[in-house]
Amino acid sequence: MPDAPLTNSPDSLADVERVVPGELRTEEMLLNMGPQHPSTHGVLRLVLRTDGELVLEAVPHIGYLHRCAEKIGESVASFQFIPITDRLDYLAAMINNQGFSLAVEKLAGLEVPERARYIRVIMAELNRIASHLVSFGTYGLDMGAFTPFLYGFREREYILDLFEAACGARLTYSFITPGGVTQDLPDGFLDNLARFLDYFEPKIDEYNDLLSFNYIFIKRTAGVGVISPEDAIAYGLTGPCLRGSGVKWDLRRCMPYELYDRFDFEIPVGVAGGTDRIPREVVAGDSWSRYFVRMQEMKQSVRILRQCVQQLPAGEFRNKPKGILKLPPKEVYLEVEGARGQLGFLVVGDGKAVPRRVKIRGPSFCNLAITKHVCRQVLLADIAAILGSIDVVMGEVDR
Amino acid sequence: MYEAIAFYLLAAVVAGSAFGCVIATNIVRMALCLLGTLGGVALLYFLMAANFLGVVQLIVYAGGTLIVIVFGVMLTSRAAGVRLRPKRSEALAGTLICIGLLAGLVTLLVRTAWPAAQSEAQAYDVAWLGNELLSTYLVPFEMVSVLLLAVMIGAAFLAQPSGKDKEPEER
Amino acid sequence: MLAIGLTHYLVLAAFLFCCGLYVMATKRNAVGILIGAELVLNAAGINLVAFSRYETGLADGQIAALFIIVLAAAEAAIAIAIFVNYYRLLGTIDPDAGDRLRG
Amino acid sequence: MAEFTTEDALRSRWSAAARPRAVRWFSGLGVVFVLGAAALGLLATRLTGMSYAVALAVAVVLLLTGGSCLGAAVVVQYPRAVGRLLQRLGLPLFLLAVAAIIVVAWAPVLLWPDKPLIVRDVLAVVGAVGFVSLFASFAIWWERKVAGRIQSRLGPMRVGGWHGWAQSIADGLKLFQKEDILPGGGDAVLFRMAAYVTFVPALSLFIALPFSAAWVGRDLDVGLLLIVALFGLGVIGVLLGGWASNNKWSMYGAMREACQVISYEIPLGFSLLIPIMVAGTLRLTTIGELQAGGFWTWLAFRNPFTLIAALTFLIATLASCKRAPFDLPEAESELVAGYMTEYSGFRWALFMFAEYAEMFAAGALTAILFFGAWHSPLPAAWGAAWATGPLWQQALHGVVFSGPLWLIFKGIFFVYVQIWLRWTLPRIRLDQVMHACVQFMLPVTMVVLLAQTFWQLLVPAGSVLAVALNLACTVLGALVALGIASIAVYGLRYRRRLVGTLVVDHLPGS
Amino acid sequence: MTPSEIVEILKGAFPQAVGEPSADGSHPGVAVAAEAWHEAAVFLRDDPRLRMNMLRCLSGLDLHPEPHLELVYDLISMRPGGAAGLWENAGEIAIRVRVPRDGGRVRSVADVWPAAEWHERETFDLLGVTFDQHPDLRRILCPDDWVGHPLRKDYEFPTEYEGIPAAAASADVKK
Repeated sequence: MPDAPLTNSPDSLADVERVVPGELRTEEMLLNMGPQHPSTHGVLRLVLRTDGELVLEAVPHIGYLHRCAEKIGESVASFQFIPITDRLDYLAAMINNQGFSLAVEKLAGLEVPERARYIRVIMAELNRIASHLVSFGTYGLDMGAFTPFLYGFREREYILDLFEAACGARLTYSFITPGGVTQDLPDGFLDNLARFLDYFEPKIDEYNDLLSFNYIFIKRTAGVGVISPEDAIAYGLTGPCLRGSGVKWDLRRCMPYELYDRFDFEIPVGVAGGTDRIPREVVAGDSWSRYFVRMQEMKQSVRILRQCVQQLPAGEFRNKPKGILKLPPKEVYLEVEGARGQLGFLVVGDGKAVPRRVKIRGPSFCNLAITKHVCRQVLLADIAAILGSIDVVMGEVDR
Repeated sequence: MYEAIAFYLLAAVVAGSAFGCVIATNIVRMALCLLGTLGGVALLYFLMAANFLGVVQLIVYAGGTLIVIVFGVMLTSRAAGVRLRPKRSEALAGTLICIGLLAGLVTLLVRTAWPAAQSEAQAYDVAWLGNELLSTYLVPFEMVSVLLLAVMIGAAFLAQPSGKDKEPEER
Repeated sequence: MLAIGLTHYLVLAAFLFCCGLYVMATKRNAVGILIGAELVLNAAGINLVAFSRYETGLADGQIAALFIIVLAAAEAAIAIAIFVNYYRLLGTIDPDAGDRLRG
Repeated sequence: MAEFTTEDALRSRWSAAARPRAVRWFSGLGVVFVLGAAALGLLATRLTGMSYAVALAVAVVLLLTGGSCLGAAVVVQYPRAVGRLLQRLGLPLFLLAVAAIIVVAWAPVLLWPDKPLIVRDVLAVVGAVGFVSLFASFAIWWERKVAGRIQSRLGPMRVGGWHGWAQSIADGLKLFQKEDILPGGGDAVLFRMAAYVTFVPALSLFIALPFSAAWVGRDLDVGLLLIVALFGLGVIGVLLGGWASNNKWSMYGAMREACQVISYEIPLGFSLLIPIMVAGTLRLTTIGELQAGGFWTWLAFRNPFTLIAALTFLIATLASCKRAPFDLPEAESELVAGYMTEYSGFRWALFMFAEYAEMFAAGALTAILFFGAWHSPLPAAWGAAWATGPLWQQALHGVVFSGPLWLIFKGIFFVYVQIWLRWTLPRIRLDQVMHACVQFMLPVTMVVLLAQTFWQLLVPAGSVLAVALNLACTVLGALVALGIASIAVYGLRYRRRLVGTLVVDHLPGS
Repeated sequence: MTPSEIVEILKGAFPQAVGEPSADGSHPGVAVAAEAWHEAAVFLRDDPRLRMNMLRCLSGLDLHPEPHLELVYDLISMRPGGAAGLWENAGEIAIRVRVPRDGGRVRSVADVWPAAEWHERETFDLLGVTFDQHPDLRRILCPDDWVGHPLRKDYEFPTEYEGIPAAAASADVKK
């Protein structure tokens, strides 16, 4: 470049240049990826130290979307905090609502009618599918395949239609509240849901054929960004990222909450390639495994939803607390299995309606922390592959 | 008439960009000027009915050599921003010598009465050129190919990273 | 003036040659010197083709020019490889900097 | 500064008093210009040489100016009617204009083949510019439509009425008005030049690209090499642009482009050698005429090696045109927009135009070298009588047997293949691109070259082996063509069903 | 393994540093002295009976009228061996570490659980606890030049940041 040298400043030259006697002197370059970059999925900034196309190190910088959710949680009543939870992982707002409601219910000892619990499971699983569809689409986009993105959004649109029918909102629902849900399912919802499931289930196989088993796609993602199970646990990875490493751990099974012990479903995990349609390039814990776990999870969610449709009992849809819901001076920590991992809420009450402290454990926050560890000595194009497979939502990282 | 117009246009382009090379202080701009010269010379070859040569000039020179040069500029990128202004004394001496040389050459060229043997351009055919290349000029042709092989090996040897470096090789 | 003949091309080539010579002599960048060499080679090419066009009418001039182009490409490849090594070694491509015998 | 309101915009149109005056002036000037053009044209038929060229050029300019004046008069007088008419007839008019420009540009080449070369060249340049700009606007719109179909959406639908046909014209107008941003700290001169350095070679290769044996700007004996040379020249512009942008992402894009295009020029060249060997010439028209005898004589179907060469050529052109899956230089998910990151407005449009021009040139070259050039699948000999008959028979011959329409059709088909691949495939990584070139493309093309050499030496033209393999390749090609055609027919027939079929009646009353 | 069993084992190893299990049944945990925390963390992770391999969450609480901040480390032990290859929960516990509000310091456990790195940065950023021997202790959510620790109960809202006025907002909050 004409005036500016390629490194950030002349002073930094000494730091980034390795002068090893007898070895080649390679020039390193600091590269800002984000906060406005197509494949950082929001306002994430990565500072890349590169040597040509090779990325030596990637340091994530976050906080661009910090909206003080926890501080707000200390200032408003628990019911008023529900809309704030919508905005954490905005692609799976139902599960956020559910997690916070469960925490408050546990704290306040609020009972929830069975029908409401079923409705919650329906919404959570639908939202999980919607979120994984976005993940599938944007991952295709990261790999340069534009078309899956629109297919993913097309299917998601139907789910959003269902949500709109149920609660009137398409993104920030505030539907699940402590004690139940805000309103009963509308007429015909279950029929529409069943139709959607019949339509959607074969589509997953279609998308696997289109993208998952595409030769180029496999070449791009298999064996890239491998995370060992030990690393995954040590870094606190949860959700599809953890399962992609081969750890069969899912809160819905391992520490069941809500009604998940009633349903029959599998926990897909990443396995080494070569068996049963899994391409032989695949290593457990690589980007492809993480991606494919999501594809398989959508099938399991469909399975759970079918069971919900069959079992849904009649009855009340909420147990409305009398007057203002006061939180006893106790402390509760509760995690639910969100679309991206375990979403935890630590709620401390002190006898008032306003909690004393709300701490949110965003799964994306923990998952993102591993990028520094994984994005070492990879190619520039692999950064997009790894980041996309970890699938972060910055709303949840920055809170 | 057309030939004259075309010649003067092209000569202006060639001479202008060659002069641009002389006065440019930025190495990338020099490369751009070289592109002008190379393209102009290729078109001059066309004008002299040496079509094949013109095309080879475009492919090998403009499309290959020049890109290698620009590549070299960028690989030595930190030096690219450095000003290339020559030392004053050097520049003065160079200018004087070059102007003197040019004046001498031009005088000589203009004064010499070249025997005008060919007024009309021969219709050079590619096939004819190929036949010549593989019959009359076979030995130089083969020597050039051996040279190219040597260059290929030599350049690969020079450019390869030293043995200890395990990083994937980059072009 | 309007009838283009051999002299026109030769004068142009002479100009090109002098420009190349100047660039080779004064630029403080090895790549710049390479560019100067390319100018000189081009001048030679014009001369050869012009003589073959206006004087001999044979293929010799064109073939020689062809060889010049090929040689220039080879030269550039080797030169750039050398420059890259030079730069890695010395951190500059100023030709005056390379005054040590053992790198 | 006062705010610019909608009312100001309305007032700035022709007021009631100004309108008749404007109409008078425009129509008067238009008539004068057109009459002048006619007079000059008549005069030109008696002239020869340079004066003929000048007279013709002035006449054309006068005609265009006069026509525009008359058009302006009509628009000022009847703006609403013209608007409504454009909405309805816009597309046919546009297509007619396309045809007219091409014919106007090329007709003299056909009608007066003996006129000075410079006239022919000027007209060829005009024709090339017209064709490239029209094709680029059409192709961008078409790519968006195809992408829309592939992605189960509609693509542009608004501008111009019928399926948003005028979308890229509108986009072009918008781009021309956009601010021309020069990156701070960049090399402004190089930054500006780079767009032209890319655009000019892409444009000028059309001068040597034959649309048929007669419709060619300059039928050079080295035409094929010239086109390949100009193909490779655009890289320099990209390199300079990336460097001058003072942006690391641009720089990455430029370096990637240089790596990729230079590497793929080698397999490209090797693939080119096959048709050159078969035809024994670099002259594109000769190569084209070689394939006049029906689709079984097309070069791709001559023997298995030419078929493989055709495929490697297609892949290599894909990489040269930096189309997916080789679109690394502008990979938006990695490099933002690669070397085009800092470009905006007109210069960006130039890069786009160059890209689409190269796409068409690549497609047309594929067609000329391997797939029958400007000939229909029928043997040209069947229509020999029509070729020399009256004008209507000649026109029919051009449509049914051979003519520029066929080449344009085939070129567009191969552009379609590129678009199709782009919206279907993910992107390859840089090291994989290089591996694919060095470890797959290069050996394959070399082996094919060797095999073709032995084939030509050892297998005589009419032998059983040659005929059998020719037949086999032809059948294979025909099957592939039939497959594509049946997919197209299926898609057309069920085009409504292909879009999402689930209807969720989600709101009361809907 | 129940929380009380875990507390027993921990108490056996660190009789001085480990306090009584909390009476509150909704979030079973035990207090550990700040000085002994790093050792206890290594023990919790490595002891074959416990193997608390995942740090799920680190929450900082401001016990405002009291001069303490409390750090709650939620640990879980995940082990393979359940039905159908499922991993199972082999015990979970919350460790509570108290540090003084002013100048509170505690040894970082980022070397024990790498997950702690960002959690500790967040706690440093929002509550102002300093973690010794942390690899990269910088603010993480707030800008680097932010003043104060927003999640403290006595946090004063700034009236402006980098010339952007926030006075109206802070006035509202004070009410």
